[in-house]
Amino acid sequence: MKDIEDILQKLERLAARAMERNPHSAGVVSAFRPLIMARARLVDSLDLAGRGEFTLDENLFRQGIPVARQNAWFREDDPFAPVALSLISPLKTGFPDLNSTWERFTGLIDGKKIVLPDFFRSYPAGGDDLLASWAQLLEADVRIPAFLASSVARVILERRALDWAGLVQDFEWEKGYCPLCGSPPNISRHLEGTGQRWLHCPQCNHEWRFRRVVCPCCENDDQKTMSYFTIDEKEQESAFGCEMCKSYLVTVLKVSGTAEFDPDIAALSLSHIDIIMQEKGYLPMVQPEWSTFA
Amino acid sequence: MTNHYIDLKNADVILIMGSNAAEHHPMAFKWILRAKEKGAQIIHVDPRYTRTSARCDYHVPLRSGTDIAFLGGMINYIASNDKFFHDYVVNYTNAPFLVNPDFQFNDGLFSGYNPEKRKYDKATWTFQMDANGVPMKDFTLQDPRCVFQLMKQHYSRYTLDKVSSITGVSKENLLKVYEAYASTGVPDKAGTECYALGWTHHTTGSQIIRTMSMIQLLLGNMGIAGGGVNALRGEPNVQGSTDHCILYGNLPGYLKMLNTSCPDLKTYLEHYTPKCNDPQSANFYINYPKFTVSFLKAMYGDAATPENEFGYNWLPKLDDGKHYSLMHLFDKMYEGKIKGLFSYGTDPAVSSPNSGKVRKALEKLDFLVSANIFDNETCSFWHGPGVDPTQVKTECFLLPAAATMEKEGSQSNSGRWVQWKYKAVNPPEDALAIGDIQIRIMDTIKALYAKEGGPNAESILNLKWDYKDGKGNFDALKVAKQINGYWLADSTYEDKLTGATKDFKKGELVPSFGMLRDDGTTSCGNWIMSGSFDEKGLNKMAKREKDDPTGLGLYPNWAYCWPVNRRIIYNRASCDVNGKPYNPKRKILAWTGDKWVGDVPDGPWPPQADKEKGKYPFIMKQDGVGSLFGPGMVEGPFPEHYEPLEGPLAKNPLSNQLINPTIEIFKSELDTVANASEKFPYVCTTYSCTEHWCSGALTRWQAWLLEMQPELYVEIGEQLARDLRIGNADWVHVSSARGRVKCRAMVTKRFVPFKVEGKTVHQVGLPFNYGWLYPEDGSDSTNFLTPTVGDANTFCPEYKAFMVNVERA
Amino acid sequence: MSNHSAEMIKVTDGIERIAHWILAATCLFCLLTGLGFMFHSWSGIPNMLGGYYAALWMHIFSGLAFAASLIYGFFMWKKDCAFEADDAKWILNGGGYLWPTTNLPPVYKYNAGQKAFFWCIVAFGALIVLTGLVMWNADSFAHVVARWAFTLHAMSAMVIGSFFVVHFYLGTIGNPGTVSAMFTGKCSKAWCQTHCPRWLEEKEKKVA
Amino acid sequence: MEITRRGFLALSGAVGSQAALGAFGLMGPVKAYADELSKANKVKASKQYTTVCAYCSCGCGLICSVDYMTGKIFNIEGDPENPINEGSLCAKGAGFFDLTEANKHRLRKVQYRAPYSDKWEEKDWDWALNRIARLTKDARDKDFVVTNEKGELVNRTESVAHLGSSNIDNEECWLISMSVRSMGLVYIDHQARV
Amino acid sequence: MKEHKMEYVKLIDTTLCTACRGCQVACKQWNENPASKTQNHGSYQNPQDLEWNTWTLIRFQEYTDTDGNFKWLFRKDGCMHCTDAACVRACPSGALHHTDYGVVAHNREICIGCKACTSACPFDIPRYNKTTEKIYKCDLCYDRLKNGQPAACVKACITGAITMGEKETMIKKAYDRVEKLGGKAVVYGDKFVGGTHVMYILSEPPAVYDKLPVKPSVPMSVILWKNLFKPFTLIGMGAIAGAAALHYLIKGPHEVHEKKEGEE
Repeated sequence: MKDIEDILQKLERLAARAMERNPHSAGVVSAFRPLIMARARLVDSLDLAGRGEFTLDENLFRQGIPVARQNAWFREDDPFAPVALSLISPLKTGFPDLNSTWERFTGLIDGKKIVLPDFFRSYPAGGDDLLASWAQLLEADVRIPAFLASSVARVILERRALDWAGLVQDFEWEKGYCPLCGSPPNISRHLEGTGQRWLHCPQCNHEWRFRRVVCPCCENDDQKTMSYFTIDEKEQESAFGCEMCKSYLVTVLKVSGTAEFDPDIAALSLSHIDIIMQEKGYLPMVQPEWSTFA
Repeated sequence: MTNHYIDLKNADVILIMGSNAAEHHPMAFKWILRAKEKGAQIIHVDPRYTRTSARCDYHVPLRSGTDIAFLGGMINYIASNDKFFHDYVVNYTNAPFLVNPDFQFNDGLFSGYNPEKRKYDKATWTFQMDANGVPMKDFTLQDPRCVFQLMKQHYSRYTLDKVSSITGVSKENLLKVYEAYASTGVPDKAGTECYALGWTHHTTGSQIIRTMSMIQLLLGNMGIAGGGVNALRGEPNVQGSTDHCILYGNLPGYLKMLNTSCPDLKTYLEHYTPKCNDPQSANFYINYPKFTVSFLKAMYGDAATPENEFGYNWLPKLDDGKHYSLMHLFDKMYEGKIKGLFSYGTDPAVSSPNSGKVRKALEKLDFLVSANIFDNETCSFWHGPGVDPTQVKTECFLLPAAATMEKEGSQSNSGRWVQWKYKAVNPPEDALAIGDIQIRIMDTIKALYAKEGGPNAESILNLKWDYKDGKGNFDALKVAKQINGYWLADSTYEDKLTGATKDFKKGELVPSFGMLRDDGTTSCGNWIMSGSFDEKGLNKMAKREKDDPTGLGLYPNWAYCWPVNRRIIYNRASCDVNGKPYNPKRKILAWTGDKWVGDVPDGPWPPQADKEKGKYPFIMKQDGVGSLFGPGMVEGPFPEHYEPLEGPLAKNPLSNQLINPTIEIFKSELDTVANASEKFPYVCTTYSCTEHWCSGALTRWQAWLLEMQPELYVEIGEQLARDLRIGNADWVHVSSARGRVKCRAMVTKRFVPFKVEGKTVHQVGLPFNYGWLYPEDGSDSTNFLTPTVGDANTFCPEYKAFMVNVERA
Repeated sequence: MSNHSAEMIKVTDGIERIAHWILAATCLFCLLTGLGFMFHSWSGIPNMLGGYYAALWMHIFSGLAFAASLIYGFFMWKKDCAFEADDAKWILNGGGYLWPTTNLPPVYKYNAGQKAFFWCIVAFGALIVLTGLVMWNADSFAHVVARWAFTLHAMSAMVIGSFFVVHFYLGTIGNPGTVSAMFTGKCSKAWCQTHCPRWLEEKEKKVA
Repeated sequence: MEITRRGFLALSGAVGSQAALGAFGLMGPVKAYADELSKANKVKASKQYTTVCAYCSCGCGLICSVDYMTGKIFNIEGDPENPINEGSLCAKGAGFFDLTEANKHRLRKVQYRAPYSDKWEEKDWDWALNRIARLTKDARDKDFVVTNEKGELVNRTESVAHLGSSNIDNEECWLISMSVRSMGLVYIDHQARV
Repeated sequence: MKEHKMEYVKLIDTTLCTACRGCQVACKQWNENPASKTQNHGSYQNPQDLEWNTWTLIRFQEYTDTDGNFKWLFRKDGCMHCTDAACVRACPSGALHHTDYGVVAHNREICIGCKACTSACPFDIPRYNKTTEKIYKCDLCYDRLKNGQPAACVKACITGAITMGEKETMIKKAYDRVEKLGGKAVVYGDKFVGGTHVMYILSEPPAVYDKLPVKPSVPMSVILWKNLFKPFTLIGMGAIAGAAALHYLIKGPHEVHEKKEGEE
């Protein structure tokens, strides 16, 4: 694994280039940058217990059951609170207007009013009522606690996914959702030269390969009912649209395997494609990160 | 190909002979390089050092037209040094069969030769039969009349010295190749051979390939992963067009064309359905009647009834012993007997032999209908060089055709993978797919015959011709299903082996050719393609799954591979008689006691050891085993080296038969031949180059490709160029007994002179990708030089060995 | 001051002055544009002239003019600048500029310094013109020739540049009264006595 | 075990509703940019279809991207799923775009050359088809051989021949192979033999 | 902390190249360089040499090595993108300049067509176009690299002879490959001009390959020009002007003095 310094520098460079190339989304990118850097630092430093205890049932996996479904998502002793707290400062720098909410959130956690493990025990099933109650405590829109919970989940699952990835390396996975945590993809990229299609999971930052002329959402393979949208003069920015299930997926074209690429930053800087596609009546396969602060 | 492209990576030794893979099949060469990276040895045997040789372990130059001598020497080496794979040869080939004592071979001729008719009477080429009609066998292979001993004796004449003197290859090089390749004669090693037009373009082309098949049988390389004999064919759908037999001698599915000796269906089926009394031989062609009747039902639909023998007599019949190949066609056209020609997607004015005669013949046509995506030398022959349009009476039609991405349909690569293609865009302006053109032409002709009638009009009127979609256009899917075949009546199919029965309703698709019937209750356009749909209509040709359970690159769920999705033919031979794979590391098939696991097996029967239900592996052969002794060939059961029609030698070093005794000699005044003459002292061969493709009719129009190979050139060895005082890039004339071509001289170290029978023989070579139409200043077709003569079995022209003279222009 | 000493002697005729000024102007122009090409910091010059491309063409044409005027000047001044025996003595004494000296040999028309300057300008001028022509269509010359042409061109520019400054100084404020030689063509008699006594005597002997 | 497709992470909140916390205005400029792109219809819709190369017989897979509006191919690349070429292409395959109608040399019109004429004339399909049918029928019927000299029924014509092609699809090959035989042609061949 | 600049290296493994020239076509296609009207000069190599519209070219060479076996060498010729590039040094207008990724890029607008680079380049790569009066050469598909795409020739190579990646990894890969190959195979490109960003794995010693310098270096003429004469032109003139001024102040102008009667 490249050391953390290299990663952070890479993210720095990519964010700068994204902002220079898509100035209109510079605001979004710079708002999320501290959070992204913090997440990367956390994932690198986090040491989760129970690393070796994952089992993988091969033919369950072959039928399309992701690793997370075959094991416990989280453990009681996962460091939810410390992770949440260490996310607060980047959120403050990124979203200063909500400082009061972030303060209140810290207070509530310290005061044990918000007990994070309750939420993650039944993950990913509903936790809506719990979130609603947190929202009242925070006096903020329910999407804020939802966003906080998903960021914490992202950090822990990304760390855990690094171990899971080793398990599934040599198995074929033909499904459109993440082999590790089952989440639909939020962005995909086509490798230059071979044209291979790689989907990215927003929940555990894992990338997996998927077939080209097939819809990841409903696995429809009728080539006539799939369309691709590209932006003139920006031949790398595009989106895949499926007419059967009316869902879309932002796609970055012609990226070389060895080039520097970060799916999260790309997703943020291409948010205008999300809007274009949603106005065309397509639905995102998964809730874009920025929508919480739209 | 018996195997396929990706399987090349599984080989331990790859002999590239008769092919220039790196230049003409770059993707195949990628897989060959993958084998090389895993430590495989790659050998290139070719008259010329090419870009393929540059990436092989070593290159062995040999004189064009002496491949059988080279391979005969290898058989001699294998047999005399006991390098063959005993268990495989004894059980899976007809080596132990005892041959009829009257069968003789002396001085280049087998028994039964009739010099006037230039044909053999094959009565003596038979096996000694025991009481119940099964060939007698000596499994110890010691009986002097057994096939193995006869073969050993036949090739004992191919000593190292004799072979070296014929081919011009040094003895060390011969031994080096023989040792390297014979090393694969062991269970855990696989050797494969890649050939292309370098082998087929000879008067003894078919026998060259048969010699290699014998070597693969001796070494146990047939039917295993990384083995087989692999033809790297030139055209995108040449495998498909051959399977559907746009060939005078066959009906779709390689069924024999009707001829006058079979006046009715019954005699035809008797004549062509092989019989074998050995219960263990599957002799799969026993189902020949089912395939033929199903084809006739597919062709004439309901009009074909048992009463009119399913329309048997509507079809044309060939005269016995008469041939109608491309060379015969132009011969007859030159005599003015052919009035009309349909020329779809082809450029015979450049690509067929003796272009001078072909172009004269074209002028005698009343009408020429050609359909292409680019104009070429055939469609515009009437304003070619030396042709006065005002004298040419031919009415010419140039119909614009659709390119491959402008039409839906399937295409078979030479690894028998039938891949479905989708239609991306409409063809430009008035252009139509060839299917649409053929449908419209036949509709108009059918209408004319409905109105005016004519001789044997029933054949045209009864032709089933409803292959159009709602909008009146050609529907590829409908035709594909018609090819796959339908149940024409509700019927139940009973699997003889397992006893399981399955019901099918009228109108459902036939899932496999095993279920076809000869009573008219099933239709099937081409039996080998039956199974490309399952009964519910799933198009297996369009499958795109990537799983490869064996890891050997079979990809069973990618597209459809005829027959019945079997990726490697004769794969039962990869296991021993009990069904245990010879090479566990490269396991494509294994018998688990009750069924085969791995690739689709050659038939469901248990392995050979099971005396009562087991079958021999080569299920398509009459005796169920590989043929070392091959009576099916026209010029003899054992391949014998004969000199090309036009060669440098006056006498065949091996016998008094100079040329192949059974080839047809064309006698028009333009078919002159000059064998071993001072006027044309140099051996010449033709080939293509990476930058162009076949006649160049597609690639010459592309600026970036033409920039890299702009003009016709002749590659001459340095020593010959010095003797003729020809400098590099000078203009030279290359002339043969038939014509002359002007081109650039490319003086190179890559052609070396050969020592043949004590004489120094020089060889030169030219590509054949150029024609007068474009680029204007480019020279004309190389085939002005080539003779009108072809292989005795297939009439594939001999482009690869003839004699020329080279002098400064 | 008696009019005797204020009398003005004609030292250069019209053609000589024209040749000199063409030579000087083109040399200066080439020098400046050359520096503009050579140093990015000086890119102001080419940009002022309408960009590098235009400046290059101007540089070439003025180079040709420089060559023409150089050849003309060479034939014109060749005779007077031929080195004489006591030129060496002149130089050894620093020409009277560097340290006070008395035993300066009398100078005919041009002193040793001026002669040296003349011959250097001719030599390096020829070199810079030749290498300039080579550089103009560099790709039709062998690479080593083309490569060294650029280097020698720069070297000659350095030498000519340096001499240019010396000539400029000594021709103006370094030797008061000299500059008029190139403007009006006349210098004071006293100037002639100092700078070109033998030439003056000869001239007066001829007149007399 | 159906994983809920939609809104897996959208733990709450409707999709795409921009209203709520517009206070931050982060997305303001993005929305403006998106509208500007759509208005200037800078967003090009296209379709992708898989096909197979038409040069040698390796059978490499291709993906054609077709502009939805103009209906023209604007890009052809290797098909990464095809196990033979795994997305890469040789020199001729890479230049496959030059076989589309972008190449001006492609034939576009039905052309006819009258006997003894020295130029092509443009015709329409109907005229050409009728003329071809007429010529074919006359040539076939004129020298049709019902029985040969030995009196055997042969039902063939040797005056019309067919050549071509191994550069067309299987279905087209079968159609040709069958239909020319129904007309009684025997001189049938193509490049597989050459 | 050293700002870790990403440097690419394009590694050309001549032992895998089959000279199918897919890279030559892909380069022309991507850069929209027109084809030139060529003739057959008795070799497969066409066009004959790099041209303003041919930035990469496969060189064919028939070679019999010392112990007599024949080899057909293919070498993909094109700009080597040196770290210490003679052309960048020689270029007066700064059109040729170093960029990130180690690419020597060319800004065609400010190129004045002075052709200094064509003779300065030790590999003889830049080519001059008479009509446009500009020079042309491979720029390693710099615009593609910025988008994270590999160069067009890298994408087109089917045998994997041309690969591109981060500098250190590619150099290590090159040396591993040479070790595996054994024989006279050698890595070419990291030992001179500060290391080039296009490197070769050669099966024969470099001296064998035509138009491939054995020890390329920035030519002495450019060094003299740019390190000696260029600075000294200014320094020289400045110093002399200073000396003149000093001379003027100290020694004063060389006054004309009245010639007294009889004074010599």
